[in-house]
Formats: sequence, C-alpha cells, structure tokens
Amino acid sequence: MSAKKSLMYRLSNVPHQVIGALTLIVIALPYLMPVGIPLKITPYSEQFKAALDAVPEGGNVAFSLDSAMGGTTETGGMIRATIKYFIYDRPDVHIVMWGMHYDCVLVFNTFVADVLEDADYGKEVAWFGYIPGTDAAIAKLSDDLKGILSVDFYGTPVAQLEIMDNINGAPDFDLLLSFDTYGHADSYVGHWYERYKTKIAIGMLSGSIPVATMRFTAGQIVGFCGGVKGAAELEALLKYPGPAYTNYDVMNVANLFAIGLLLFGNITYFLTKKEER
Amino acid sequence: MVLELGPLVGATLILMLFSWFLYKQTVLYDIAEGVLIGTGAGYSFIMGIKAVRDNAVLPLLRGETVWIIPIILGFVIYLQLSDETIHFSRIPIAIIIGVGTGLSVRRVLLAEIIAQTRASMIDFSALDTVGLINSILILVGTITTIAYFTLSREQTGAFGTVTRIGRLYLMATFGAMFGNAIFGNIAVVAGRVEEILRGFGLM
Amino acid sequence: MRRAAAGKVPYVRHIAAFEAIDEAIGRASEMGRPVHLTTGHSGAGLYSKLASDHLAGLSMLNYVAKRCAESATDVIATVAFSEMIPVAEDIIRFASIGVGKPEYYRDDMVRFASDNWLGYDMYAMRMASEAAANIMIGAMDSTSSAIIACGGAIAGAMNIGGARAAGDICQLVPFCDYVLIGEETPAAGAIVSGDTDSLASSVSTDYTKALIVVIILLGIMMASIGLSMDWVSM
Amino acid sequence: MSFIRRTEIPITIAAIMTLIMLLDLFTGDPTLRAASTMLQSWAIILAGFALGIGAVSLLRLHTTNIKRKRPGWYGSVLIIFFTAAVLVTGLMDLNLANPILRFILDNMYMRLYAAAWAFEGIFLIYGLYRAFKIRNLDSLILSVTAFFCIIRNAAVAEVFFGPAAFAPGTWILDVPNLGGIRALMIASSLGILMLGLRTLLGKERGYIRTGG
Repeated sequence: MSAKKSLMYRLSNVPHQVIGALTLIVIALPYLMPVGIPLKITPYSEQFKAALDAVPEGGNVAFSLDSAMGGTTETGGMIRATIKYFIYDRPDVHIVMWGMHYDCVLVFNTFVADVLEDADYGKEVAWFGYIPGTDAAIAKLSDDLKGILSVDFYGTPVAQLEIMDNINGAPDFDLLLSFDTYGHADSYVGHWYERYKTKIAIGMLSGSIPVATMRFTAGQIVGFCGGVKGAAELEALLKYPGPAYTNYDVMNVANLFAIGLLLFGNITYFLTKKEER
Repeated sequence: MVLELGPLVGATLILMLFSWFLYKQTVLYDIAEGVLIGTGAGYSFIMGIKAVRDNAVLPLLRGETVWIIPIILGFVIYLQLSDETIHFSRIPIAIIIGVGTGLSVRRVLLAEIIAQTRASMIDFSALDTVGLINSILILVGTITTIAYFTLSREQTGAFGTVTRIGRLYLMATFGAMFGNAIFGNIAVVAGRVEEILRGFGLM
Repeated sequence: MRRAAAGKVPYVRHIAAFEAIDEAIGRASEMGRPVHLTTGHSGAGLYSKLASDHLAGLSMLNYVAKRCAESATDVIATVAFSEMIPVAEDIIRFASIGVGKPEYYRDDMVRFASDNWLGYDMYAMRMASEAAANIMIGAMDSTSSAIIACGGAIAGAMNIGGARAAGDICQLVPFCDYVLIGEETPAAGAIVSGDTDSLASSVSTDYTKALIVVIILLGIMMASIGLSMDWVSM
Repeated sequence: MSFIRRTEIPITIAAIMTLIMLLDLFTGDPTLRAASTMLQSWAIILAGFALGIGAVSLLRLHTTNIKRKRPGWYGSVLIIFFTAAVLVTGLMDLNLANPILRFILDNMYMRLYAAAWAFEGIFLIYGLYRAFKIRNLDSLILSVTAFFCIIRNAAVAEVFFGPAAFAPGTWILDVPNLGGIRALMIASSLGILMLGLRTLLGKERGYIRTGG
C-alpha cells in the first residue's frame, strides 16, 4: 500500500525540472513532425482586416512597433503580414513608423526591413526608430508630431521626406496600428482616440485579449489581433503565410499539454487526498 | 549539416540560461545572466543617446536653441549619482514626474473611468433575454467587485456577502486572464525551442 | 485628506495578506533563512507615475526590516532601479537603529543587478530562491510576478504578493499564499508607513466608488427609458 | 545654497507641470497647449537621458565589487566587459549598423532576453500543474475558468468537441471577466487620480526621499 501511495504522492509532486524538460520536448515535437492543424478564422481577425481595408485611397497610417523582442513569437507574424499588405497591395497608403519600446530597432531589422526594400522610402514610408518617454511621447506625437520628430532614423531631416509634408499629428492619420507587448496601446487609446477620435487597431499578446475585448466593446478600438492565433488567422486572411502559422501548429499541441497538466494535477491531488482520508 | 556561428552561440546561451530550471544554478547560468545584464545595460544606454541626439542635439545644431534647456537638465539628472549633488537632480525629475502624472491622469480620466462607466450603461430594454441575463451578470460583477475594493468597511454581514460575490468574480477574471496568458507565453517558449533546434542544425 | 491633516487616522478594514507578513517572518527566522522583498519593475522606478506603488513596497520593507532586526533574521531587498538603492539602504539602516540593533544592517542587504526588465527578473528570481519568505509588493508586472514568485515557490518559500492590474495579479495567485489585490497594495503600504495622507486618499476613493456605482445605475435606468447618454463624456 | 536643497522646489515644479497638463485638457487654450506640448518634448529628452543612469550605476557597482573582491566578482568582470563592448560599438554608429554590435545584439542580447522571458511560460505551465488544485470555491472557479479559456485558444479542441468547445471560454471572457476587469480598472484608475491630486497639492513626496 505504501509503495502505491508513494507512487500517487510522487505523481502529485513531480519536480519542476521534469515538468520544465517535458514542456520543452512537447513543444519541440511539432517543429520536427508538423501536425498541420486546421485554422478557423474568428470574427475579431476579420474585423482587424476590415480596419486595414478601410484605410482610404492615399491615406496615412501610423505604424507603432511597441513589441519587445521576446514577444515577437506572437506579434512578429502580424507585423510582417500587415506591412506586406500595405507595401504590396496598398502602395497608395503612406506608412509612418516608430516604436515605443527600445527593442523596436531589432524588431524592425528582423520583421520589416527587407519588405521596405520594395517601397519608395521617403514617399511611401518613413522610419523614425525609438522614441523614449511612453505617455509623454504618445501625447506629443498626437498634438505636435514635428515638434519631436525632426530627423528620421537615418538622420534625414523631416523637411526632406515628402511623406511628412501634411502630417502634423493624430488628426492627419486615418489609422493607428500598435503592435504591443507592454501596455502602450492603453496610452494610445487615452491620447489618440479619446482626444482626436483616431481609429486604432492593436496587435498584442494573447494574455491581453480580455482587456482588448473590453476596449473593443466600448468602441475605443476598431479591431485587435490577439496572439499567435490571431496572427496565423491574419496571415491566412491577407494571404501572406509567415512564422505565425508554424508557431500556431506548435501552440495547439502545447495547449493540449497544458490542459492535460491541469487535469493530471487535479486527478493525482484528489487520489492522494482520498487515500490520506 | 552546416552550423552557423551566430545561431549556435544563441542556442548555447539559451540552454545555459535554461539550466537553472532544468537542473539547478550553475556557473553556466551565472555567465548567461551576466551577458544578459551587460548587453542589456549597454543597449538601453545606446538607445537613450540616439534618442537625445536625434530629437534634441541635431535640432539644436540646426538653430532651434530652445533644446539647450532640456539637454542641460538632462545632464543634471546624473548629479543624483553623488550624495552631495542629489538635490539638484530633483528638478528635472520633478518635470518628468509632473508631466508623467498629468498625462496619466488625463488618460485615466478619459479612457478608463468615463469610458468604462459609460460602457456599463446599457439600454436594458433593447436586449433579448440572453443579452439581458448577461448584462445583469456583468453589472452585478462590476458593482460587487467595486464593493470588494472599499477599504473603510469590514467585509462582514450583508456587505460581506456582496464583497464575497465580488471576490468570486475576481477569481473568474484571474482564471480567464491566466488561461489566456498561458497561450501567449507558450509562444515565447516555442520561439526559443525553435532557436535551439535551428542553432544545433536539427531543423 | 483634511481630516487626516487634523490627525484623525482613517479606519481601514482587515487585509489578510498584510497580516500574513508576520507569520512569514516568523517562519523565516525558525528556518534560519533570509526574507526576500522586491517592489517590481513596472514604470521607471521612483521617476514614474508608478512611483507610489514602488514606495508602498518600500514602506513594507521598513516594516519587514524592523521585524527581521528584532528576530535577527537576514533581509534581502532586490530593487530594479538604481535610484532606489540609497532609499532602501536608508530604510533598513534606520529600521535597525529604531529597534536598537544598529549592527544588524549590512550594505549587501540591498541588491541591484539591472534595470533591464528580464535581467532584473532573473536576478530577483535567484534571490527569492534563497529565501524562506518572499514578499513581492509594489509595481509588479505579470512577467516579473510569475518568474520571481515561482523562483520562491520552487525553493519552498512562503510567497506574499501584491499588484494593481488583473493581468499581473492573475500570475501571482497560483504561486502565492496571500495576495494583495488592486487598491489593497497602496493601502497596506500607507498603513505600515503611517502616512495618513496617502491612507486618507486611498480610503477617500471609497466615496468616489460609491458615486460611480450610483452613476452607472442611474445611467442604465436613463438608457433603458430611451434618454440619450451623451452627457457622459468630456 | 540651502535654498536649492529645500524640497518645496521640486514639489512645486511637479505640481505646476501636472496642472498645465490638466488645464490643457480641460480648457484647450492655445498658450497652454503650446506649453504642454513643449513640456512633453522636454520629458521625452529627459527620459532619454535617464535611460543611461542604470548603466552608469551598474558600472559603478560592479567596479566596486571587483575592487573589494566581493563573492561572485568574476560575474562583475563579465557584465562590465559586455556593457562596454555594446557601448563602444554602439557609439561608433548610432544606427546600430556596426557588425560586432549586430552580432552581439542579434545572437546574444536578443536570444538571452527572450530566453529569460520564456521562464514565464514554463513557470506558468508548472503553476497549472502545481497550484490549480481544487480545494475550495475560489480555486474551483479559478481552475474552471482557466480550463475553458485555454481550450478557447486551442483550435484543435474543435476537432474533438466541435465549435461548442469555444462557447464557455468566450462567455467567461465576455461576461464574468468583463465585470471583474471593469471594476478593477475603475478602482485602480481612481488610485492614479488620487496620485494626481496628491501631486497637485504637493503631498506626493515620494521621489524626494531619494537618499541624500
């Protein structure tokens, strides 16, 4: 009896090293042997695409890279698909890009730089790099953009960038896109939407979906793309397959593993408790 | 199977850091942590210098003399590093805090309190039965959870029941957010597993 | 706040997590291992709008340092921003003098490794895994909460956490024995620091909360009988 | 000189800054708007400067560790080496184009930063197994809502249970979660409002106690 009990007790108290190793192995399997799980497009992703389509002919889009490098497993796919959509399918749209997290330069180099080689820099797109100050920066860009952005990332004065001629602040943008892992989207809603009614669409980690749902139902944002699942759906909708779909496959297997662990933990707990009684 | 130096160095460093939970703390983990802290400190300093150069020094050199004030105040911040001169540094810090507080009060007032209060005011008569039940449940949740956060009354008696319901709503909120956070964070782990596999040429 | 200025300390209800701190310190002194405390990495330390949350954590350090000095238990305070180092050092030094044990304070009790978000998390996780009690109160974000709390849980430490936002609290709950939720964090900080001003302002929000509930109910009734809701805007 | 030490100066400055920001919102007066936007630019530049304080304190702390041969001083040598390496190569070309810098950032900083972040995911999964055990009503609700919200994100669940698999998770997100989050946001926003009020009234003395 004690051998059985000690087995159940041991199953209910597996050391963290084993759980950690198991997690890495389970996640590695679908990379080595892809499963190809079907992808179902949810309405939220369709609304996000609709927000992109709604940008008028020759419109201006503010593209804010607010994602830390660690989060790009989720946001990287949606950033790449969205910038490809604008550069390849909507060359008429002007993209003004900056970032509120200092990793934005690394994110730009990894997910955006090569796509922009096909664009007319200075006319179709401009890149301003990292702007410190979070709330102060977001408010300043909405009120008086040229008051802070005097040169682009490469040191070219703003006056020489044709795209910036009639852009002075939030009212001049038809859409603001924030791909965020650190809560900057809340500041954009507070300063850009509440004050200038700028249309905002945010891409973020799936952990922030509950807050985004709340903002969406309150009408503060016109769309959101949540986590790897949203990114994989957006890649499919925009027809630009990318990293998100392979990660999406992995995510499903890992999710089942997480659900399994939750059940396993409870089952072994109850069996141990029953035997103790 | 050609191994590239860069991804191989990356994959090795990831495993050295992971050794803390896969095994226990070792010298390998200490090295990885030291590299993270060192490169991180250098990187944020560089990004700060670039932001100041692009947004203040270059405009100043082009004749916009007003930028000399924040640049001087910026150097004054560094006076906090010695006890004799720390009080000087409080002036630029007061500017950062004053502007930051003012803007967050503006944002919070507009986007949080008014918008959320407004969003709670639903026209109940226009809802179908399911919508009505859900809206009542949301309303009960909002009010009982606000009650839970009152600090000046003991949570006993009838008021205790209200706050108890509020606490159960909070548990539902924490469970929902935890469930969603799991999904997002697995993606971060997946990205590292992919980097390990690519680094060692297994993918 | 006017009544606080007149010296009347406002009444604050029983907060379980706050009372568990003594239990955690007692446990640490029995086990002969240190008590670890950290205030998180959110905002930009004392120069940000979350300064008051970090200070609530540092007020807790004042209380913890006194109890630890009395029971000769080591305290380790890990801070995420360099401007907090002198403040934390002063707090422990004056706390040990306050209980008549000036020799208790050592300058390695305050630890600073990095203001880089993840660099701080890794270092604080290591400090938590060496402690018997792990207190994470102040401006804890979700990532720091999960990493540091689990670092303590793995080592069998008693975890007490406190944060403001739901996304952060939900990652403290699985690893903590007690959690301060939302407004309880600054209130607990104000209680131990005896700062009646911030205590009064925390408690005074109760009246605003009641007012908001009334406005919501009023709003629903008006909306339900067809009146326009445009008066609720800036 | 003692005048500059008085704490009333920074407190008054902070109160004036907060007031300008709020009056700009409520009145929309052009002069206030100009003052407010100028101060925002200053705050951005000062935040840029402040980014370097962590690195400078780090270098100072670790040089002392090495001088005093404190335990683990070899770690300090490593930290100083890499901080200096990134700083020097970064100052050579502030557009981060230096090849050595790109190697360090792409293959060392980015990898380690994301690997440290991955600890969160691994610990949360360990938390699911270790802590979500149903002991009372609170933990029952916590575990059940977490269970359905994880399923809601796993599209493969539809293969086993059909589209109904997502309904509970979506309802939990749209109803009980919405009630709780809305209240939490209102309550914590009131806390920030109180902070603004205390700063305006000069009662927020937090940053004054910074040593000295």
